[in-house]
Amino acid sequence: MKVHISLFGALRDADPRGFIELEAPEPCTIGELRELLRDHLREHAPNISAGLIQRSAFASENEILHNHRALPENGQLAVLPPVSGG
Amino acid sequence: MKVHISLFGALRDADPRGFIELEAPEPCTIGELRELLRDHLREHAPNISAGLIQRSAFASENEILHNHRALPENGQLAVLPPVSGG
Amino acid sequence: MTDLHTAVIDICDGVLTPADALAFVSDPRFGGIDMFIGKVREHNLGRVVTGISYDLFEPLALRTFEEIGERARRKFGAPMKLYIAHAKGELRIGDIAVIVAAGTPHRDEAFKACRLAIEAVKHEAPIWKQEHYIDGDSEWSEGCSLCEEQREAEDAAKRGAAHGHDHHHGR
Amino acid sequence: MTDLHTAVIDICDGVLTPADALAFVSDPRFGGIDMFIGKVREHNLGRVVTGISYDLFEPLALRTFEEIGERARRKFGAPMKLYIAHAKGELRIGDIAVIVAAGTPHRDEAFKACRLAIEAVKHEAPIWKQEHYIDGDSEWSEGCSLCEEQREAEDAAKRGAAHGHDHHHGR
Repeated sequence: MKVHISLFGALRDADPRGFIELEAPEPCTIGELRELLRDHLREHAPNISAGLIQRSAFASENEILHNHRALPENGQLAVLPPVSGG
Repeated sequence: MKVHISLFGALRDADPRGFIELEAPEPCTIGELRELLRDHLREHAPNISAGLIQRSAFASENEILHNHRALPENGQLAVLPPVSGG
Repeated sequence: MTDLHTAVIDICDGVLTPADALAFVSDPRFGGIDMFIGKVREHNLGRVVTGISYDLFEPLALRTFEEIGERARRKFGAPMKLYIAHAKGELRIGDIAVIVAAGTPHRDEAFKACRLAIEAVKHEAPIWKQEHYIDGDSEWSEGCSLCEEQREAEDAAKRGAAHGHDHHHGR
Repeated sequence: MTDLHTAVIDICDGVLTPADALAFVSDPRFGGIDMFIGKVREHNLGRVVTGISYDLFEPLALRTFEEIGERARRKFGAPMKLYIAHAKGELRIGDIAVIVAAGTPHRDEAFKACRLAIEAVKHEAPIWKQEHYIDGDSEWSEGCSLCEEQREAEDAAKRGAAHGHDHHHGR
């Protein structure tokens, strides 16, 4: 399935469009998608450290999705680097 | 010496003028003045409880004056019942 | 100390204004501001309150506010602006009785300084409140003794028990 | 929950307004209001800051604010109104980045709810800040990982040591 991953914070540097699209197998867990994203960025945005992906969370508009979770059916995700609000 | 004691809070009921004047010996400590005030109120304002005088502090405009302190030279004092600000 | 503003405001002359407090404690060095506002509320100890009269011994109250400000500054060390203002006179439900605001570089000191200041104002400043009830009755609130000897005796009696009054009559 | 107001305000559309927060959390039942205001300050970690850009994942940020509000209400039990608003976009020195305000019957719950909420906003909400420095450089702040597995690993590594970051980059 095609997955649309919105970028925020320091990860916006990974793609000037503000999102990344990946092709994911079905089924696919968040943990597996994390590996796919890391591989994609290693190739297309080498300035982004693998450690930053490791420390980032995936989320839908409603909740954080942890590594064991399946991808949402609509394929819409956000990847959230460590937060620093306030 | 003549001592002018300003009244606050619940102790305002002790005298509608808002103050009491007493004649104090010289020298006189705050502790001694407390006894004089208690005797005065027992006679002139029996609605004021002795316990309230016991729990009240004496003060100048600058500081609380504890029982061992001497009366201020100008004879101006305030008697402060337990506080409840804010 | 120009970083400290203290005031007693007679309700006949004006109201306490949160915007003034925030303006005073704002500073380009400061990222955190905490402000406490105490208002007259309509119930206390199960009785319907219609208003509160505040009585203050003003000169000593202002000195006490200044001493509290210096204490907060000593305790937290950080650069700090502090605003302490208390109302005087006849207040109605919803009126502001007290404002304490603290501005500091980081939020932790702002919260702590603000809390320290309001606790000290309530327990140490020569301020008295008389609650007026819907049945026409009125009562001076029970409070904290400022008499050192008495306070020590009461503290000793209470040792081990909670310091009960401040959750009962308090705002 | 009508006693909770949450907002993300794009700085292009308007500013965060403390008076709105105070109005929202005021209530005749409440004697205590605590409000925290986070502002952009001109120094961080020894560098001169000229402004901060805030990036938010809005739908999840608002959900997080709501969850925080419900948590505060559960934790303190008392009647409570809570206001949580965060700015988005390019802020300058002195601009307000965040406002949290809590109104409750007594002051203790107001302080605690306000503190709980700002800590949770800073550590849990999907918000990122990029500091701009006077030398033209800019940097995304180090922050808290929202990744559970990563967070547990980091917490384990830090066990016994202070949770260092929040006094360094924090407001």
